[in-house]
Amino acid sequence: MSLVETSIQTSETPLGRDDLARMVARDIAPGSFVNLGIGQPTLVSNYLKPEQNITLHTENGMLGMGPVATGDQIDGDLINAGKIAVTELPGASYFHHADSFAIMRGGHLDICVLGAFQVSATGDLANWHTGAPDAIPAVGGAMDLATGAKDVFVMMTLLTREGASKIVEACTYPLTGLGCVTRVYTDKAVFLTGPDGVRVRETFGCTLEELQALVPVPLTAAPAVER
Amino acid sequence: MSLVETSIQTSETPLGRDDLARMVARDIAPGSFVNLGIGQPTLVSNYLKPEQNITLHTENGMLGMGPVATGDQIDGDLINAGKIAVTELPGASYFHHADSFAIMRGGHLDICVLGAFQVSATGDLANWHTGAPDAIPAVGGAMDLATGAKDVFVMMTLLTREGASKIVEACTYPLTGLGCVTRVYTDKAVFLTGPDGVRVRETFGCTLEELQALVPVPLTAAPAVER
Amino acid sequence: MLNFVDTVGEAVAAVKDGSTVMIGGFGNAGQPFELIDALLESGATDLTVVNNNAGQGDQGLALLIKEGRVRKMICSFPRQSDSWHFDAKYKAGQIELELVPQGNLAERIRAAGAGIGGFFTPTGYGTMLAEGKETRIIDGRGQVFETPIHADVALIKALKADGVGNLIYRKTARNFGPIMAAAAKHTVVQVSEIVPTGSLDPENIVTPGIYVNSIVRIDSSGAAAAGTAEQVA
Amino acid sequence: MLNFVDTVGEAVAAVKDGSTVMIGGFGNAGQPFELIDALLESGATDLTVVNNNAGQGDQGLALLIKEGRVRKMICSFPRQSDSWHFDAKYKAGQIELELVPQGNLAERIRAAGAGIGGFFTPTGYGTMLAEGKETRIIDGRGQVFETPIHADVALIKALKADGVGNLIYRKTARNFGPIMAAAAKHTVVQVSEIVPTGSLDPENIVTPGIYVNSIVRIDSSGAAAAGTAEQVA
Repeated sequence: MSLVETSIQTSETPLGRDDLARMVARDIAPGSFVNLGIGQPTLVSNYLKPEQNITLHTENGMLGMGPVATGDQIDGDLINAGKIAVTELPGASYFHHADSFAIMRGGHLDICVLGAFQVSATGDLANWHTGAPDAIPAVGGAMDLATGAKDVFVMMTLLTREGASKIVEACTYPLTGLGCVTRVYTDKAVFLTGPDGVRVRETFGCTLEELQALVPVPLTAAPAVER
Repeated sequence: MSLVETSIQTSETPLGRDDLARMVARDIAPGSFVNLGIGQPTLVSNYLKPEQNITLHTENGMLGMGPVATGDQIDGDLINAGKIAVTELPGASYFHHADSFAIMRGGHLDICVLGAFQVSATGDLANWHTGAPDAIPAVGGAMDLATGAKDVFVMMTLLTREGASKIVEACTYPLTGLGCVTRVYTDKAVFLTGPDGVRVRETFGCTLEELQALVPVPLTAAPAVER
Repeated sequence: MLNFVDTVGEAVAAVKDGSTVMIGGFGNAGQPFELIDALLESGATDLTVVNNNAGQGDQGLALLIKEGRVRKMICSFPRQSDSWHFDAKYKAGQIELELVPQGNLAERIRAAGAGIGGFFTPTGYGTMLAEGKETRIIDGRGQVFETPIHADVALIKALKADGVGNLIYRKTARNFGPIMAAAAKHTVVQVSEIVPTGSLDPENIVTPGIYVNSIVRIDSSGAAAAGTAEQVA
Repeated sequence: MLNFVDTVGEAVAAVKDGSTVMIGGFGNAGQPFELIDALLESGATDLTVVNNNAGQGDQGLALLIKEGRVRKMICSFPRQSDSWHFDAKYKAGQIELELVPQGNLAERIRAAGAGIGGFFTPTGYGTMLAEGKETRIIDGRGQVFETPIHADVALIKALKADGVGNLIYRKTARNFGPIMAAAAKHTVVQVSEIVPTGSLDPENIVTPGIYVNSIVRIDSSGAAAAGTAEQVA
């Protein structure tokens, strides 16, 4: 197997969560409608710039969500999907749950950013259930977001605490959606996933060869145009 | 065949359109939500009394429709399903077409009143298409009303111009809905239709025997409790 | 037929043993806390409850579950840091769980109100939540057949009602209220204010009064506030 | 991406030969007359048009049909006292008609916007409009399988837009506008007024800007009014 280009290392060290969030924010096209999942993806909102003109959707019934509320801004009737008090920006709108999920399921969101346990080489996503027999399953809106958004970005560490790759040939955890992930942002690299296999856009603190040693699926350098 | 009770003639003469509309209006239970079809059923609104507290629905997106607009009241943005300018009563609401038909199709209207070409002994309705091969078909909301309302009342003359009964064993015109009609108001009698066959609530200007001679399905007098 | 009632007890009297009850709210926003408390008080049991979650902490729905009144939960996210009463009942095998992706939950409730017999959706296709369900490929996408969720009674919270039962909501507290109101045979609403008919703009009504059966006003202290409806209706 | 355009010609440029075009309105209420006139002017042909009716008199959609631009109509009520252009084309076999019960039309348009692959409805069961369609009995009722209606472009009319494309409508002119906006890949709206972002109450937005692509203001004389969007957006 030839990895071809190895000049795609763009950082001397792995990226921290905030650096990764900043990168995701930078990569979102101006004017996009975006849903940020609970947890690490929420950090992205800290790095969106006003001139990007991004509109945030929250599945509990709002477009035009603003930053987390503080002090007197806190209003129990204005929360995000993580049940955190948030604020409303000019141009916001409210709607009921079926209308809100119609926005997601009808393919109207440009991007959703989600956390994950595993992503497969063909973009299958596992992010809702460990599959442990005694675990209480809870899915929320994960399957709707994974299935409905035009692009699904995943943010996660590349390796589990035990050192196993979360990019896998086939997910062993219960699936959230099939072939839905288009891009995976990790501390060690950005991966583009899809029917053509896994391409690496850039690496952080490792070469493509070193990355390949960690990931059990064939990697290729993405063509320059996709970087 | 025994017709049993013949003492159900309540008028010496057949009823005119306005008398019939007055009777339908009187029969609508207080507090009902009602849709009045285009044509003869629209007359019913002239005889609804304020104390009945009836709310009228129009399928083009409104509850709380008031009387036909006159003079300065006429507003091109406020029309009924017959495209006639109407008015708005206190407590009215507007909604889009899918929400409006959800009211009808979800079984939330108590009564709709429709015209008909034919009604079968089991309550099948034919009211949208003559079936003539060169006719341009047009259905509008007829099938949704027939299928969705809790009770479907039909208003029509009993006989065609050629003297044929419009209450039939089985409809020969294309159907609007199966087994949906619960009551038929005609100039000569009020019929209750359903799985038990056709029962006659009252007759106008004829006896039950005379009515039976006109109608090709077995008639029985409705039990007093249903009159 | 619409009724304005004076107490939350009267409001929830429509819930019987064995009823399916939809309860509005997402997190605390839009949760009809006072109606849930009245339901607990009423003693109704063997309930199927439809809610996005399965109760939190030691209040409301969590207490209904703790007291063994809930036979089955239909929800999207039962597991929360403080959902200990549900967790205990579930692990003990004393409560049934139908886990539904949140968008399917919303769309299935909407389908019930709109008279839809069932629908195909890509959500959940190829996952364990579609196991045993009918599937088909439509326009190249795998889709799952989902059925409407009807209820006997819905308990929801709105901001204001007028004299004919039209409702408006507040911010993200709207969430499941409008679709549950349409999906239930009998809809009970707690509101902060009852205003005269005609004072809400017809353009801005979110739930038309046709979907509402009982209204009770809860004042800001949480107590049912009697005697207002007649004056304004 | 949202654009405020100065002319109705720019607004309808998204319609290409062969496009499926949804046109809002029920009777004259909510009909985007100026956009339809611009579509006629554009010369786009071989269109599939989705509208409740099939044109009236000698204006708008009726003229599009008369000029042979419409290959197929999807509508519920083509036959009207003054639908002579449709009538003539239909009797000459020069236009295809898909006749859809009005509630199915609305629900199929809504399904397209909401990502539903198809649904079962009792409407039309046992009638000639269900011939050839899949049916099944659900909860004892015969039901018919209906599929979503997608469109390339929607042309609709609203009362006001703000700078991010949020729309409000007026009275029964709302009708098909909100569901068509969601069902089309590209939604074009003519409005009477463009107002500053933030001046519409978020509780009262009927169509969120996510569904809107092009907005043109038509002043009360019917002419496109240029140069307002930048000042307020």
